[in-house]
Amino acid sequence: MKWIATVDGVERPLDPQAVLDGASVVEVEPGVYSVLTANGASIEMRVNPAPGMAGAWNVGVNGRTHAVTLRDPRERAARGAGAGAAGRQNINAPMPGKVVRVLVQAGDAVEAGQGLVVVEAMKMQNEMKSPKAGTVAEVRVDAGATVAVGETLLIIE
Amino acid sequence: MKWIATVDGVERPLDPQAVLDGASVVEVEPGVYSVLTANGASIEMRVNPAPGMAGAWNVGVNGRTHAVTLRDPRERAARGAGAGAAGRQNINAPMPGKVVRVLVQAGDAVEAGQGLVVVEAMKMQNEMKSPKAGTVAEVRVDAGATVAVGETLLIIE
Amino acid sequence: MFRKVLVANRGEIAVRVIRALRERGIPSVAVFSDVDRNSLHVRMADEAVGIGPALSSESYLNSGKILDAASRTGADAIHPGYGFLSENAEFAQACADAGITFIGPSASAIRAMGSKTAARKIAEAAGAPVVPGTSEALRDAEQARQIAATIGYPVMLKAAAGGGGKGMRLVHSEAELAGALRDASSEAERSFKNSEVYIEKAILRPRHVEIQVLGDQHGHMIHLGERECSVQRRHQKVIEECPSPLVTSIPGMRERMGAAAVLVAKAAGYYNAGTVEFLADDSGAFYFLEMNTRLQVEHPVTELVTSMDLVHWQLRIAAGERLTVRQEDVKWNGWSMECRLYAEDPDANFLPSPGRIQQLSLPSGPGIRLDSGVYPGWTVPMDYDPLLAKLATWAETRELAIDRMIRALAETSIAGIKTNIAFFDALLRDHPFREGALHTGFIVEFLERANTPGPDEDTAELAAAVAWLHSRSKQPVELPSSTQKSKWLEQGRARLHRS
Amino acid sequence: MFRKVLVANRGEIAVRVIRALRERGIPSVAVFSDVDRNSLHVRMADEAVGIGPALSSESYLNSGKILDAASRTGADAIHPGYGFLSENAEFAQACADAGITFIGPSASAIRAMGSKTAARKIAEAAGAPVVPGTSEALRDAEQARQIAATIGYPVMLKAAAGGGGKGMRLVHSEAELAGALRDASSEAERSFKNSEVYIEKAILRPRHVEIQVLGDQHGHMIHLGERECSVQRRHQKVIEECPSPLVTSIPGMRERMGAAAVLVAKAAGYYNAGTVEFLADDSGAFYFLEMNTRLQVEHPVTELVTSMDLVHWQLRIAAGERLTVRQEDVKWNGWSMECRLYAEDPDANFLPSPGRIQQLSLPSGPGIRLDSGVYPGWTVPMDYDPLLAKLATWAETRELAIDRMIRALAETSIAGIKTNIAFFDALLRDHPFREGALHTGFIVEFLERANTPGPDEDTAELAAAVAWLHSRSKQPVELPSSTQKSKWLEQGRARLHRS
Repeated sequence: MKWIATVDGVERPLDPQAVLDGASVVEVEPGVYSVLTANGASIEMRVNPAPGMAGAWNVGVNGRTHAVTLRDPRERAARGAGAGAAGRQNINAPMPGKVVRVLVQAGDAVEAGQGLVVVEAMKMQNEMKSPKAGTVAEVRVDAGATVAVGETLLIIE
Repeated sequence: MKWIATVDGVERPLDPQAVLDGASVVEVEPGVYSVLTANGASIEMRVNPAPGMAGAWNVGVNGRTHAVTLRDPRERAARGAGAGAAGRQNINAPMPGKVVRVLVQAGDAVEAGQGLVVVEAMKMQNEMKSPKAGTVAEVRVDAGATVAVGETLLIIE
Repeated sequence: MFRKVLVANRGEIAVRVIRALRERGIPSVAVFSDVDRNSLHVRMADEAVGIGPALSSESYLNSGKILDAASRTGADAIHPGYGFLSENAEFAQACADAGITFIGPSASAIRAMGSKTAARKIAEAAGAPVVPGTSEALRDAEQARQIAATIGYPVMLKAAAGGGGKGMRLVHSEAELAGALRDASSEAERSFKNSEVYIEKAILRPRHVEIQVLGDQHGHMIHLGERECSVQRRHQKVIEECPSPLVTSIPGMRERMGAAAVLVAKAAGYYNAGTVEFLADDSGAFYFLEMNTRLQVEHPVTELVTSMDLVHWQLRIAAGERLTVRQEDVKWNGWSMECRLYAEDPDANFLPSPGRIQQLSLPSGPGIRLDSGVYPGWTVPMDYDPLLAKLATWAETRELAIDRMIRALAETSIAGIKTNIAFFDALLRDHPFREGALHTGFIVEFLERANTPGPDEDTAELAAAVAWLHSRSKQPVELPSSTQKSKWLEQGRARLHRS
Repeated sequence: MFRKVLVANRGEIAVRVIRALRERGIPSVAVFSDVDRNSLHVRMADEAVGIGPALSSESYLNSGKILDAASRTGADAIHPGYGFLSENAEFAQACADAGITFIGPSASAIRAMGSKTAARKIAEAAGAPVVPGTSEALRDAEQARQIAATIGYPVMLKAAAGGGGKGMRLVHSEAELAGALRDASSEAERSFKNSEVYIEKAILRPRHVEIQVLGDQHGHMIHLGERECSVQRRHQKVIEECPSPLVTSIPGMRERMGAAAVLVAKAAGYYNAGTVEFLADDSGAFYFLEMNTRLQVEHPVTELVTSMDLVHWQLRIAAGERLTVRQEDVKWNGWSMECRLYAEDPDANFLPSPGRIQQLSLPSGPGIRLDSGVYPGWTVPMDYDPLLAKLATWAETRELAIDRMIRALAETSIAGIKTNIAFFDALLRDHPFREGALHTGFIVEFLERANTPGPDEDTAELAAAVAWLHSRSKQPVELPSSTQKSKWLEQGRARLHRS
């Protein structure tokens, strides 16, 4: 069967069975695959689910990690880039951490580049800035909250 | 509840909940327990099932391994030391390996200490000797067979 | 020697100290915050005491709780590791008052070197070269402007109580000065509860070279040569090496720097292990920067090259033993390099990446030293710094130490969180790095010139196919529609059934 | 240097060589038998070629298949490791004939040293001391009786083609002689397809001390000092160290042994790495035993003390480079000790224990070198020797190297199979061992005096309770009848739910 694979952002059609034909693939440790290709190369691949994304995998090869997504071409092609409503933009946590300061309130007008919220993890503070001028539509977190990576902190419109 | 525990051959009554009371026990890796005892000692215990024996565990502590069995005292106490029929004695494989030579046939008379069968693993041959004078009642393996640890090779009576 | 030693730290350095204690037959006591119950240092210690919430100020930085844990467990000495209470003079004094040996320098030596401005005065008085600038905290922006005009731009603003790059600002022109001073000062206040900032001439493209010193309580002090730690990101060291490519290229430089470092440390009445940091330029000129009055994160590279064990010596010196090594006995053999493996995402501006380690493979073999604080299945907490492990290599030459590191990194895999392993792999292959053309802005320039190409066609295809196979195997078995039975599928499936 | 190197071995030594190749940027080719598809050396190599069934004679010992794999993959050199084809002169010659570099000595040097009797003659001619006895294979029991009467009992019978203790018998009196000769001869025939046996005076309580030599193809040869390998079981080394406690206690002994070893090796036209084995007694007298014409299992202890990488040198020498190290450049620094971790059961007469490794924890930190061929989840096959990994420590002194080893062993856990880890722990605490009072019968005597006490009350009780907890957690949850909720149970269960 054909799939659409994206590897480090580059999309390609993929017939995994054809690619693996003639190869020997063994899961030697959980998620760790020893691959002997048809031409004799020994390659170790470490597959882990990408946090919080179904159908997305991080594949480690020779010390480097490649982001892989797999999509059945029969599925609807586009999943919608934003949250639907044009102009609304989610500000998501770039890392797991704790919200140390919320710098704006719902209804505030903000400029592009203005600080919105500060998230801290591992002694490092990261100030989320507004990607555009607009209005704060919604603030979803309070100072002191613990957030997961990708969690929406607030919405600008 | 009370149990009967055997540790390295020494039997003792055991109330595991009483022993663990006040301690903190966390399975930090599969089968690996970090124990903080009530008096503050940090002890790591590695529990693995003893191959081929239900209710028997190997527990590694500080680089040493202790053989532990647990028995509910309400169970029948003795499991019978032999295979039932008095005088019959099973000769079991002491290690996993391959049978390289069978030195006797069913019906042969054997002396105590006489070689019966040679098992090889890891380039080491181990000759199983008869524990007593008697007759070979049964030979269960042929040369070339692969045997598991504890598997009965032949029976002397 | 000691009856029992409490290790007032966590992570890899706590593990490092516990190992040394075990090797000397001394029982160890770990302390842990609520989120560290399952940490490796707790597993490895002989005893462990919970000391409260994740927040450092209520646990690892709380000297009362630490001292209480020591007295409850009967520990007669405390090793502070680095960070946390290691450079806290009050804590060292409180230990002394409680009759507990602080494994480090005296409280007065920590105090003398604790303020960068005071340390600068001591260094100047001892005759060590210092960067032109103030030894005193700046009163205000006007004073800063006057001094900057005298020493000339660019200038560097630095927190007097600082460390780790917090409260530092590089200022290129007068226009930026007032704002930078305000930022540095408030960052210093937040980080160190001390807003004092001083000013120095900025050395452009400086190299960070530091001297390890070691002295006993009987007045004998030696240096163990230099480490070069120029490869930094946001003023945090990332790669360290011993010896320094710069110092080895300039005759006599090690001896001059070593002598200066010993002078400064002696002037402060220092004993135990310490590090005197210098800025250096490519001509071999060097300037006293500050002294770290504790064991350094990067001490392994010095240990590998000098064959001396600094933590063992810390224990012996703290117990009052004489340092039996003379300066002329110290030999530097080969080359060592250390990479700090961090839980961070190099592809997203090095943001922290705490979380559960799903799979872990660690390197070994010849010339490898690993100081790790993690294990498979452990959840790296978000509450502390992102250092997971230090990977050091030793080899006869710098080139081989680098190639050995590349080999070791390829054996290393930490899945479930992001790490900087691939970043190191790229950096170690960088031509200027291999040439030893280092400076503290190295990484910024490297990131500009580095272009990590995507995977080649075959690798990309194979990675996707294996990800597909993996996704199949983790679901209720769903056979591919192909009627052909290929070898890989059988083997893969056989294996999965077995495990 | 080479285009590509095939490693004709498996297990930890194949991994060791692959690592060195990677460090030098040379692609590696692994070979594997059917039961080794999942082995670590296959995972780590750049390419891998299947060479047939588990039986060594049809795979790792089959020179035709190995050479075929080399030519198919375009390898221009073969590293044989130790064991298997490493001391097979015909294989070395076949490599040469095929235009492939054999990374080791010449076929003629292997041949010269391959027969113990021939080697003995070379050693005698070169002026090295040899044990009184024959250099020729014994014709019959009558000849053996005559010679034994001349040199005096006890005598040792040895297979001419032997190694690893196979075909050896110690004979205390004439009455035992004929039977022992028959046994030794048939064992030699089985093991080496050569029944020849010779006779020597037995040195009582001898120490096994060997000299590492290294020579290039241009006539330059040096020695890297000694290793003491007296701690043996069934003539297999178990613990090795560098330097030797004996040799360090006798002035000039290293120099005398080293000179003798170089003489012998040169007389055989030797180059590359090799080891000249001696028996020694406590007076410092030593006798040539045999030469191993390959890399030795225990080479890491020499590497750790001399800072030289023997495998890198093997590659460079095989490629025709000059050995640039002079004898006077060789320095011995500190002390190193190695434990061979075997899959065997010390509590059941050291029977082999192949099987699946269910859980694996390996040691790291300062002064630790681990050369391992295993990983968690791997099934150790029953077909090859039981060596899992070599654990070496380095420290400034022998005492600290031992204590560090004890520390490292405590960090090591290999679950699912039996290993000799606990045996080492007990041996390293043995007083005569710590005194360095070693001889080749050391382990037999140690096992007689060793009494490993059972666990103390508290440990036994706790171990049983934790086993109980584990047994509960692995079954469909079955709550204990107690109404009391204790802390450990909650935590244990919480953890189990999470993972």
